[in-house]
Amino acid sequence: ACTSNDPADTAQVKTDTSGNANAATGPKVVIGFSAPAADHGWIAAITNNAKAQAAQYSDVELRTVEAGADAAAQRAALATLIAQKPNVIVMLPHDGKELNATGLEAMRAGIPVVNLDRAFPSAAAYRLQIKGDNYGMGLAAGQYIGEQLKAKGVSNPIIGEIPGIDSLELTQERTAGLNAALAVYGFKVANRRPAEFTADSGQAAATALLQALPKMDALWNHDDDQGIGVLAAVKQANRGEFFMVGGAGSKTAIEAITKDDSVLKATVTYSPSMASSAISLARLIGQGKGMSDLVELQVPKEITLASETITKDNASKYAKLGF
Amino acid sequence: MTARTALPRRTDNDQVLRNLGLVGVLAALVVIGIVTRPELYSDPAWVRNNILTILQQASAIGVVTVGMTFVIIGGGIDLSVGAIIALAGVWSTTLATQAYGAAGMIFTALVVGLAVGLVNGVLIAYGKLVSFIATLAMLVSARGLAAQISGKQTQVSTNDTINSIASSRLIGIPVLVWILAAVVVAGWVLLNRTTFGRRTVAVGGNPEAARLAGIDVKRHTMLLFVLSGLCCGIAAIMLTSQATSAQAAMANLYELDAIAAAIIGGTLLSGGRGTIVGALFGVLVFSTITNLFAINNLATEVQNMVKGGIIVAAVLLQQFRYRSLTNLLRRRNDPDIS
Amino acid sequence: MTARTALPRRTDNDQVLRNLGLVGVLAALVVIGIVTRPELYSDPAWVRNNILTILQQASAIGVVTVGMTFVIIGGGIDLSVGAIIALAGVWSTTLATQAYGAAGMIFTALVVGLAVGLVNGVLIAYGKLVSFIATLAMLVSARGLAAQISGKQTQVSTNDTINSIASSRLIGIPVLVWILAAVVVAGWVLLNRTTFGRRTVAVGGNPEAARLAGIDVKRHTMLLFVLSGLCCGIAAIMLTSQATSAQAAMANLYELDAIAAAIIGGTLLSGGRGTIVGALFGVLVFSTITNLFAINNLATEVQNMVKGGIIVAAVLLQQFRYRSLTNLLRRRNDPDIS
Amino acid sequence: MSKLATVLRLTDVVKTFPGVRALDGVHLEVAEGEVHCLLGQNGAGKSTLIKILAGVHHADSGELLWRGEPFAPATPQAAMRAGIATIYQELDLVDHLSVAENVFLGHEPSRFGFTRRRATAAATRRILESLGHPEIPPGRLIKDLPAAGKQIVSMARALSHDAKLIVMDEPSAVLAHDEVENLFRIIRELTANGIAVVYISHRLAEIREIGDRVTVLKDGRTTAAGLSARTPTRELVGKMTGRAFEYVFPPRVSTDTRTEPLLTVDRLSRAGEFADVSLTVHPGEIVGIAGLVGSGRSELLETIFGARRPDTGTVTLDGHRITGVGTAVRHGMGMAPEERKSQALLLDEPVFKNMTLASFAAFARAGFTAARDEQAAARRTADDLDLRPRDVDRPVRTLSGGNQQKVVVGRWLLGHTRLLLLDEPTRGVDVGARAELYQVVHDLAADGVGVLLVSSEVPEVLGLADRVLVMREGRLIREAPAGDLDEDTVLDLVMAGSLMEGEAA
Ligand SMILES: Nc1ncnc2c1ncn2[C@@H]1O[C@H](COP(=O)(O)OP(=O)(O)OP(=O)(O)O)[C@@H](O)[C@H]1O
Ligand SMILES: Nc1ncnc2c1ncn2[C@@H]1O[C@H](COP(=O)(O)OP(=O)(O)OP(=O)(O)O)[C@@H](O)[C@H]1O
Ligand SMILES: [Mg+2]
Ligand SMILES: [Mg+2]
Repeated sequence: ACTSNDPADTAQVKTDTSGNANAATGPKVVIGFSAPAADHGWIAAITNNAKAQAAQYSDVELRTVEAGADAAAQRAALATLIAQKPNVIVMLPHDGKELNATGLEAMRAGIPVVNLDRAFPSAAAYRLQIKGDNYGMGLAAGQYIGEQLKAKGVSNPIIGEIPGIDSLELTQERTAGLNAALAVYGFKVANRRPAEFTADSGQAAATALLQALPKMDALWNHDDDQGIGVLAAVKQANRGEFFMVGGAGSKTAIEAITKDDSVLKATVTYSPSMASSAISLARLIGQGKGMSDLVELQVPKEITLASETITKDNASKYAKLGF
Repeated sequence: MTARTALPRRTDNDQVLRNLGLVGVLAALVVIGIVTRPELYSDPAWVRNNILTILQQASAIGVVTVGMTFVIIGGGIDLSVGAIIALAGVWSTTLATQAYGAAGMIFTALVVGLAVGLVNGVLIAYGKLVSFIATLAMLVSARGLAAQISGKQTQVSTNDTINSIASSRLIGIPVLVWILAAVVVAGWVLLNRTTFGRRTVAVGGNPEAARLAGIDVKRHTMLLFVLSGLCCGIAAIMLTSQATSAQAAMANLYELDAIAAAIIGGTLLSGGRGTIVGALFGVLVFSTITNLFAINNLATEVQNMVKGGIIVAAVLLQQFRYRSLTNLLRRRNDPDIS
Repeated sequence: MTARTALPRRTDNDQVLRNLGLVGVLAALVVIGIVTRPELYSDPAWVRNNILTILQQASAIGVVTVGMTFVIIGGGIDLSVGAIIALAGVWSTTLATQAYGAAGMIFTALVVGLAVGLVNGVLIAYGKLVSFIATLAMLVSARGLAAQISGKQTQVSTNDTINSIASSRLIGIPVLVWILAAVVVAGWVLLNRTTFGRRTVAVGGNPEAARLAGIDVKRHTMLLFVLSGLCCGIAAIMLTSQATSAQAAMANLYELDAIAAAIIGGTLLSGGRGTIVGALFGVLVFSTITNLFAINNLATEVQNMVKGGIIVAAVLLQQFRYRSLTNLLRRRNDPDIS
Repeated sequence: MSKLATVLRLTDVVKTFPGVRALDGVHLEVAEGEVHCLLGQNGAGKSTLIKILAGVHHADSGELLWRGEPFAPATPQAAMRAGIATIYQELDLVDHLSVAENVFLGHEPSRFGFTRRRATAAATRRILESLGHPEIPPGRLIKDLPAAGKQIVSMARALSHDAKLIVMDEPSAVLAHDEVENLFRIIRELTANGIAVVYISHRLAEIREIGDRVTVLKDGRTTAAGLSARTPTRELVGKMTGRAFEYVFPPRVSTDTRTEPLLTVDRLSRAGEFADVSLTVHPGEIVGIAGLVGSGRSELLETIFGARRPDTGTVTLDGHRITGVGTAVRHGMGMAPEERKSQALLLDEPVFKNMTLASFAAFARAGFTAARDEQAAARRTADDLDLRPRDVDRPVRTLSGGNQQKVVVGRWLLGHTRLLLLDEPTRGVDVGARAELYQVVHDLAADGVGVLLVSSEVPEVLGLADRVLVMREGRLIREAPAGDLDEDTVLDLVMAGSLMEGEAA
């Protein structure tokens, strides 16, 4: 089963490994794994989930290589990994385009590549693409904001946005999704102050935003980690006339939504659980098996996780999934 | 010849003029703000609040810049300030530390700052490492250690006292701004009115001359890095309070901001000259630019392009004012000579 | 007095010894590699390949460091190298440019590098801006412009000629390594065997003396930044080829790496002294450290902690060797004096 | 001589720096093949004048005629092209370039931009040989040369240009006696070839020996032009200072050397610099060290001061072992080092802060500095030393060379100095100020301060010191009361010395 569709039936982020033919121990699979150095909770969760999932299987050996600080470092690290000839490689690239060549190299060397989250432009560079939906995330946030404002009868709302690192493509996609969704309601973003996925930068960006918009109706903050700082800034500025939507679905955010004592009313997921799924599917690929709920004999080529909206009403369901 | 005693102290004049130049730059930024967003500036409450916000956002980096200014005047450079803040912040927000309450957290942050500064100082003064390299190495190591300690997670501060520092006010002025003011005043006194400050200028201006005048150059160099570390410890508390959390990537690139602010404020990168007030103005210029961009909702890439231009313009403007005004003043004060 | 002729040319020795120290550091890193991963090092093919990989990874930053070394020897600093690479890379991979083929892309990258270097140079030499501030402003602006041009997207290079540079070899050696070698040799000749190089040392070491000797210090300063820009243009092509793409955030923090490598290689941050060979060794030390971490699969945070320590150890080791060997040599060569 | 053509004529040249009128109507006429001396007190404007000739500064007004043509060099390059080469007062060489590269800096022999290193080295060797210094290796880095060697290189640089006029700003200041003779020989060769020389020195004896005519500057004005070099001293000094006084040493009250020595140096050695040096200085005694340039005196002084670590031997001040500069200063030792710019001054700081650099802590209360007290004390010292201008708030950078030297000496008059080490204290100091400095040293000695003095001017050592030590090749070879020695004996000792070796104390 795929975690993204039905997270409730799994223990936190591990897929169900029992009561399923695929769970039976098969031939040993060595999975090479590489993700960027984490200075962020989401990426840390990606690596942790991958490790936890691999530990579930007695027939999987996970070999993680640290990918360092940038694409060049990751290329170097993957070169050493390819030389070790694992059965499958799961990687979350710094940048899909910059690591496309490495993906091709691995595939040419006969190692199937599972690309996590950041797509390679060339289809020949991966066997499986499993990713979150950045555009869909923005869309979900926009829809929630639009619905809420419509319900409140606000006609000309002032909407703020706090993206993460603005030079990243994923940020661009999220923003595009938000704008598309808001356009449906005839709304648009009044001010946009990017942060850097860290709480202190979130605080700084939010402070600037709040200063620029003395009155606001809604705010979308792309990332729950930086959201800690955003919420702090809101409190420090003594503001509360608006509601806020988060992004990614961290534990703190889900708790805050449940408690309902801050402006944070919802968050749209971009779950690191995709790493767990990636390991499971990599194992299946390594063993030549398919996904048991699908008729096809092999694992499909692309899987995109849906972005869900967590609100006070369904928060309990997602509590376990927060990272 | 006796008329000369009446001459102003030239160097001080220069400094005042440079600072005047920066005040001019600040004024220009404000004027741009008024012109572009008149509706905001027409509300006195908003303006008052905006000034306080700018000051508040400048507070942590301002504290760091004071320490950095000392280090640069003393002939060094400290690339590790951001990393020290991250390490101090992370260390003081571990669950174990938070158990000791606000005092424990503050104590931890200050001690971590001091200790890292001490390591920097010892490596540079006694290990004879170039400060650029030693503090670059520290930057990498301290962020690594911070990541290790925090498990790469954002550590939330659950301590209300700490968290409330950033939202509290004293006589209508945010506590963070008071802290900045205190550090700036202390830094100014230390630099201009104490033997420590005098030594700093001597050590940075001509270390050999300082040594031959009996100053313990090594010890002093070490102390400068300790001072910078201490400022980082203070800034760590301030930032943690603002973000109600700390993480290994916090205070990213603060080193560049602090150095740039110090230099724009008139501190000589090669040491031996600099002013605390100038450094403060440098910080305020940056923080006002950010504010200006925010209220005008400039896109990041446009922001960046414009920011580079503003920095260059600010320095050029300042130089220009400085030169012509200096000449004016000199002429006016020296009529007896020609 | 006549006995003095026997004295060796002390500093050439100094440089050789410093470089020897760095070779020692490199050797130590290799030994650590052998000890920790004997199974890899027992395969000669792997070792050969690993050496080439290290060199290849060092190539782009190596080219940048050569330009940076000139700038620093000449008394400046260039914080904008990473941003120039990004701008040159992005500009040369726009669809419009790619339409002109490989030659068009290379031409564009070089011209962008030269042009940005020229702006830096003019601001610093004739606008009298401190190079730290001018190039910091350029860093911000050029990255902003790169983001604007690329629409913040990663631009894929569809040009096979460009893309194949990184994967081609010549006589068994990667083309990128050949480019690095060519730039290093050219840099060495330029610094040590031309009037340009000698004047660079003079301009950085004693600008007043250079001016009195009739050197056009401003023009020369400007040219140094143009040279650095040109190196960035070359590096942009190399990196684009390696990543088969370019984006506004590429070559992030290359300025720090290049400055650190130059300084570790014995270049004086205050100008007037430096060596190209040393800078190359500095780059190789960093790239070997990265390789060592990779083959040992160290966690990033541990990597960072260790890296800082290695940098410090490397410089200390180098100083130690340098001092004791220098003393030895002095004793041996100067017996006639006492 | 008078029928020789005038090559350079300056009329009414004015130059103002912010706050100072450095030149206020200067006239100067230099003829082909003559040695024209410029004389004037510290700060009179000599260096400023020659920098205008060299294209470094630009005159505010006035007329310059160079070989009959109006002349206003915009850059040093223009002046050099016109045939004017300059040896500057402050050694302006590049430390990390070789001797040859420094000599030809800016006009390197080259092919397509590539330096011709062999040709450069050969040309440099030729020039150095003509200067009588074939032993200086063209490939040696400047930083590895002693001060005197650097001066030779500066001269070589001036000679490397095909100059019609060579300006020398205090070239003899760092030269010892034999070197000065050598310099004069070169000057004579130059003038014999029709090259004009403008020569600046504070030593009247030199001017007598080498000069043809003298122009005297006072406060930026020409007070006498085209005087014969044989004009009586009294008259020259009068034109310079407006006062009349002689180059004299004040009479000495004899000191009681039977007291316990203040300073005891016991078998001090540093490899390659000096060996086995023992000496004492008593309270109130002035001990002079004579020796050739390069004999290791500066190193000895720095080692006594704790600034260099001795290989063997000890230094004791009043019973306290000196282990570093810190202890030395704490126990009342002070040193005026040889190279004021690099070793002593904070050029951008005001005079008073430079003067109190070693004593501001003593003025301070609880770590807080007392700037007013410092200024007052500095002003008193400025009076004692006749500092010009008398403004203690002015940055040291804007002071003339000689006045900067006074600031360095003044530093140690402020503290509680009990032993003063002076390394070439009168280098670049004018006649009048020199006499004042001598008086200051005597007054100090009278107050019980011990003085250890290094000077390359033998008369100064003999005239000022009570006891003289002669140093050669890093060893003390003779010690005697000053009264028992005369200039010729000392010069013999310093240079040959072989006959007297047995007498070494
Ligand atoms: N760059 C400068 N800025 C301001 N004042 C200056 C500058 N250079 C020289 N002066 C002043 O000009 C006057 C003349 O100085 P100059 O160096 O020409 O004297 P000098 O005759 O060479 O003295 P000395 O014998 O001590 O070398 C002095 O009062 C000096 O302080
Ligand atoms: N930077 C240097 N590098 C190498 N040798 C040096 C250096 N400076 C001085 N020496 C050597 O040290 C010895 C003493 O030199 P120094 O010129 O300081 O002597 P001095 O007696 O003080 O002469 P001066 O009259 O110049 O002060 C000489 O043998 C000289 O070659
Ligand atoms: Mg002079
Ligand atoms: Mg000497």
